Amino acid sequence: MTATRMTLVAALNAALRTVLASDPKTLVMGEDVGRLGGVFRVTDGLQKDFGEGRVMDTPLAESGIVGTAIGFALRGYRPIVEIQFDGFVFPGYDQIVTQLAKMHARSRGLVRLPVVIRIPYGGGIGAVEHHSESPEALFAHVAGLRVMSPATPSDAYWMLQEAVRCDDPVVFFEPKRRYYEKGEVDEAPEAASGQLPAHTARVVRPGGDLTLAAYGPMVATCLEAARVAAEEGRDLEVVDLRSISPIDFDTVQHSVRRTGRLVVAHEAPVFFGAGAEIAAQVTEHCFYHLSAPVLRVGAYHTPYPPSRLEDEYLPGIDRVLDAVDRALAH
Amino acid sequence: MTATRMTLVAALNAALRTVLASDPKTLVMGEDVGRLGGVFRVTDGLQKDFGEGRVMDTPLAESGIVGTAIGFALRGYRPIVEIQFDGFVFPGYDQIVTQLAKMHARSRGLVRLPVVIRIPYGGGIGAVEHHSESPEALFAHVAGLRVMSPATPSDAYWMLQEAVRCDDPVVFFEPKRRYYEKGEVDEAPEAASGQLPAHTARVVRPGGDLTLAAYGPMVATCLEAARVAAEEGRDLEVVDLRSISPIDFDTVQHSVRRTGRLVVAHEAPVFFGAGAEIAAQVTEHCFYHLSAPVLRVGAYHTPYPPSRLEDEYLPGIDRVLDAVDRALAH
Amino acid sequence: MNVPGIRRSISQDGIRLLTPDGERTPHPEYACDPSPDELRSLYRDMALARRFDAEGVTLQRQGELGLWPSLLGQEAAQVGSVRALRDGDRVFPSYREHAVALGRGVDPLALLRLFRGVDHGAWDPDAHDFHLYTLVIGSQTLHATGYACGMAKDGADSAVIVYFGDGATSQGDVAEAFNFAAVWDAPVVFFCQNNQWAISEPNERQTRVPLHQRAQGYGFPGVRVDGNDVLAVQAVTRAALEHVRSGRGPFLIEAFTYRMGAHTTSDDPTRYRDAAEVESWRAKDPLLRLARLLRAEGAADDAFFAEVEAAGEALAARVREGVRTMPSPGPEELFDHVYAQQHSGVARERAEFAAYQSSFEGV
Amino acid sequence: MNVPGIRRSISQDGIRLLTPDGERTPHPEYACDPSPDELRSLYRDMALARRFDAEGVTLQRQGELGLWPSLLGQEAAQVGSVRALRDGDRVFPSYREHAVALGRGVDPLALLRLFRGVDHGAWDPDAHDFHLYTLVIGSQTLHATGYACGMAKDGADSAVIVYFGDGATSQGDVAEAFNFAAVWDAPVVFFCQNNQWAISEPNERQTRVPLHQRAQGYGFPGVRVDGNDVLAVQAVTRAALEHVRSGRGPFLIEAFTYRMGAHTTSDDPTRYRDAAEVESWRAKDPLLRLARLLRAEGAADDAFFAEVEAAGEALAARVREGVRTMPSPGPEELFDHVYAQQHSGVARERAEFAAYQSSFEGV
Ligand SMILES: Cc1ncc(C[n+]2csc(CCOP(=O)(O)OP(=O)(O)O)c2C)c(N)n1
Ligand SMILES: Cc1ncc(C[n+]2csc(CCOP(=O)(O)OP(=O)(O)O)c2C)c(N)n1
Ligand SMILES: [Mg+2]
Ligand SMILES: [Mg+2]
Repeated sequence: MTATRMTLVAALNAALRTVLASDPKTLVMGEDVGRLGGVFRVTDGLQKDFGEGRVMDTPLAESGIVGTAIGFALRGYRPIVEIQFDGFVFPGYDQIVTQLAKMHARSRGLVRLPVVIRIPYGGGIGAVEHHSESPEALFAHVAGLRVMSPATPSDAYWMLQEAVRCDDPVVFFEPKRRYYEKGEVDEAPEAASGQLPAHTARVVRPGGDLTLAAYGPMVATCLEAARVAAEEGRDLEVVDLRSISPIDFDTVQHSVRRTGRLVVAHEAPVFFGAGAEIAAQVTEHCFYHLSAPVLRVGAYHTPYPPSRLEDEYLPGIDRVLDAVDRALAH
Repeated sequence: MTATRMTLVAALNAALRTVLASDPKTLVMGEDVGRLGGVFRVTDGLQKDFGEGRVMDTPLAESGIVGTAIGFALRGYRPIVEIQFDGFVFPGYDQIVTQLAKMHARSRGLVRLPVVIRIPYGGGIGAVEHHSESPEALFAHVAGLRVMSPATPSDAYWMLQEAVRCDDPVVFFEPKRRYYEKGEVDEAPEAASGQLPAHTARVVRPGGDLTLAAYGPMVATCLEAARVAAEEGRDLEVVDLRSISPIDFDTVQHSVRRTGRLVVAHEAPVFFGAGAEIAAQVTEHCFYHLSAPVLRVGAYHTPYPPSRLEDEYLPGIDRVLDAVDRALAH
Repeated sequence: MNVPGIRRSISQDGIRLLTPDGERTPHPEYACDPSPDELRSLYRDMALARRFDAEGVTLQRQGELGLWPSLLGQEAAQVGSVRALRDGDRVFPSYREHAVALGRGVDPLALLRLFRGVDHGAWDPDAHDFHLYTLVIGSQTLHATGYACGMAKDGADSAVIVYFGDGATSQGDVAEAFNFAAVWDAPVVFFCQNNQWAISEPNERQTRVPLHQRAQGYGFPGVRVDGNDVLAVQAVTRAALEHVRSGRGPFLIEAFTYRMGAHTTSDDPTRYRDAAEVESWRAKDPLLRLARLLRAEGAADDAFFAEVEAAGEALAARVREGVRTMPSPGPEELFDHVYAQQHSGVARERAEFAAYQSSFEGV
Repeated sequence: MNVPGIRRSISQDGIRLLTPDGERTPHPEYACDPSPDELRSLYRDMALARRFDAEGVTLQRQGELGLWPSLLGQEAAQVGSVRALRDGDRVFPSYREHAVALGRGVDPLALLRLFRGVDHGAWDPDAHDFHLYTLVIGSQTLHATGYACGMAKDGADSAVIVYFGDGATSQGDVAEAFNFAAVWDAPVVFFCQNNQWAISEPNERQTRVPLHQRAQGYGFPGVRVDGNDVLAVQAVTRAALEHVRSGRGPFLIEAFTYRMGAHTTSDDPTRYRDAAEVESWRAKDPLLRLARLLRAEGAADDAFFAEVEAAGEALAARVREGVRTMPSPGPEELFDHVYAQQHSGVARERAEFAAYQSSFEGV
């Protein structure tokens, strides 16, 4: 164990460095990913070390970025695309939904498109419009895409590498308000075998009274909520889903069968969000184990508000605990 | 009552004719909507009667169509946009999601964008790729949009007019495999007051044993399933949701509190589909009334298949009845 | 504003090596002097493509296919361009490039599988250097651009050609492809088959100027060629491919041609265009033109034309038979290729589906 | 391929009426001969905009704003163009057009509300004929085009001007706007402020050719103007507006200028560009240039400049004060304007939110 403490951004950077060094077919593409190193510095120094042929600043056009990445992938490359902010993925949405997601099925498996689309997502950083959104449900509903989101530097490091090696297109949501939080990362190649596959959920805090499921930026919030609840004598289990398509229902249902209660939390709006899918599926399969309905905590059915209102808009510890209280009151 | 029997296409055409005649600010825009009258003839004859200034063939570019429609709306027009097929809305998705949906909130109510986006959707017509999809969940998740879908010629006639008069943007999903099915439409202006508002669900078949909720093309399927079930002595209530954003939960929950069981059916894939939202919300609010989990019937998490497989892919009467059986077995 | 005002100011013709009467007309910049053998072979390819295409229409009318987009009238644009390619060059088609497909050795039945609804057109792109048909207008132009950049990165001395229609030029994706290709000097030839109609919309609804002019705004050359002149198309495409191969960036060809048939078998063009217009283009028929040359130069005789016709009939019989005996996919195939690696959601639904299917067994 | 190869071949300058030294230089096509009063007023607008902009940067540094995109260096491009407009002409800005906003009478505090996070920039577009700022690059060009077509449909003798950056020209939306506007003869002036950088990407990453050339491919005129020459910008914009008003379709202006500051206050340009480049542009400062002319022609004296400076300080003080006392929105406003008409989902969540909020009362 040779773990070092690093930020989530540094972990992503290290992961990109590792794949660029080990696989000459990998490419990093996007707006400002070169000299600037990306607006969040995730690609910092990569162009300097791997050259302009591997780390490419693109014209300002998301459809063009995704579309040419598909072309590179058809030629045998493994492009890792950066979308600058969540709200700017939509000009590229058509290429993602109608081409990237479908080419493998369309060709009956003859064509593989190992493209990773990295998207810094979520709010809480005081940004202007379009810079704080959580659109993951809009990708999870689309067959052919994998959707994942790490919650910690260690998962960021390992899951990004797994995404790059995956033969399917992966939309990789990065919790931008956790970018500069630190955690232990064991970068030793031998550590790879000890990692949980990206599609597997992880029980990050065991507990018996209620299951809290979350992913990305909300995992830390839920852990904090569980800590507070523990002071009040409530023993919450926290599950980090890690993958949003597929969802590891086995792990969630295993937990819910023990606790009898589930609260799902995400930053995205509740209406048609991931919580709905989880509630529906878990209720179907754990109907007789549930002492309370599955409750959902998330944003409202409104556009992401101006930053002075984001504290009210984003689900924080209090709103998570409020749902926990309501579930336990049943 | 001066009802005439007409197809759903004819009803839509009549509705457009009515709004074009009564409001000089309405415009019809899209690919091939002029001389051709649209590939499904929904706009048949409108350019001839209202002129090329009111019924406009656009260049082949969905983002351009939606984006210029927004511009027309800013100038006080009420554009009614036709997207040729469900699978071709995605190049326009960015303008819909980041501009059309958000402008009212962005301007704190100063700017209204009464734009209707008509989309023929759904499968069952033996078409090639991209021509049979049901992407409504990708719009319902987006705050600022209204999403609706009529199931009958009469609703097509009245709901489209309501959509055009609505001051919010409306994504209007037309069940293309029901286009040529006929129903009674009372076009008399006096009949307007007797119509249910578009955002209200309608109980189209009362029953006591289980609630079947659907919208658009699946309403007829559910009615047929209910008829078959009745022969077996099962009394199903069928609710036509009509609106997918908002969803009229009051009507659904009122029904479920009586029947204790709910099956939701749609053509769209189940994963992250409307059924998830309905199951989650209804379970939360009717937890103690439910004798069985809410079950969902829909398409699989796969791209829409080649047409030779669509009978297996689309949820038909048998799959609806299978879910009904499973719900009643609880 | 002039929203609907039709403006027929767009100039016609383009580079030409063969008049509609089948007479050679030299061009200062472009030359193409195939041997009689090659000329016959060009004719043969066009004639077979036309016969195959006609069979597609017939099979649709007979209910064997769900849809067929006819290439009638565009044989020279397609055969001339595909014959300009070298081995290792890569083709990105739209959905009407049946003659290009045949030229790349794609099994005609593979095309029919798509339009019968058996699959989505799942031939092996690598086996033929011929990508899948793309139905979302214009999106393949970006794939072609990325692929071409990848080729250049690999140091390959190859090029890409991407086909799209006049209507497609209005899509943002095509503009982005032009720009990416220009900025990145991608070895890609943009081949626009301007058949003058996008379903019911004539060119004037799509553009204010001739389409080849679009390239200027992005800083690369664009030319118009007579798309019904197979020799001119071949010559211009060959030159364009050389241009892009040399590292000088992309090239746009506008092949000025005409869609003689309906948009697809679902379409009824009598609703929106005059018979006279269609008639005037019949005189410019690409096959007739080459046939005249072949006869005039004594390169082909009745026996040749009879042989080609017989080959066409044989091809038609083969595909007819092939379509009628084409197996339908099994329902479990729904789940087979959604992902390359296991996806638990698909696995669960596959199992549920199997259980549901088996519930009918013995019923 | 030449993916990363920087090519500095793009020609400079553009139409100019005033040299960097502040000397008049006549142009055969474009003239602008403002009275001394008008000249002073142009200077004043530029100076006030610059002072206001500097205050934006300061307020951000002090934590009063979340972000500020500085217009430093682009004052002439903005003031020259907005002053060419007539009443009833409509402006569609991007997000850096603070001088244009001031020129249209938008309350400077309205701009600060956006960057403070109080709202999303919710001034009344109709009151100022100045649309909302648009942050999704390029998307406003389509709104402008549709609006312009609507204007023409109404028979209005007005025009639209839409602002966007050099980076924006790569977006498909901008290409689609060019094309729709051309095909529909929309009375819209496309005003590209080419400040040579899109965050860290120089022009060479976005385009192979000077941006004004883009218009040719769509069939309408495009010119480059020296964007730091307020007289030239005004003259060219005025001519362009006349052109589009006359029904001849759109016009593209590329105002060649320079982003003197960071992209926004979040950006650190030392990571990607040379100080020497910035320095070389300091010599072309748009204010300095006009000040030299004013002095040389005796149109302004020290007192004038002192008065302008004082007005700038007063403006800065006013906005400083205004920002510090700016009320924050109440949380219930979250739900206020999602829809124009009642939406039961929002109504339910509003009620749940209210109940939740009230659960803290008395705690
Ligand atoms: C993005 C998108 N929008 C709309 C369509 C529907 N559609 C299919 S073909 C077509 C016209 C295409 O015209 P053109 O590009 O000229 O090609 P042609 O059919 O003439 O070969 C349209 C509008 C589509 N396939 N994709
Ligand atoms: C669709 C979209 N993609 C990415 C961004 C992020 N972004 C904001 S400004 C900018 C650069 C814009 O450059 P340019 O158009 O030259 O305008 P300038 O900032 O120089 O005024 C980028 C990439 C965005 N706002 N919208
Ligand atoms: Mg065409
Ligand atoms: Mg710029």
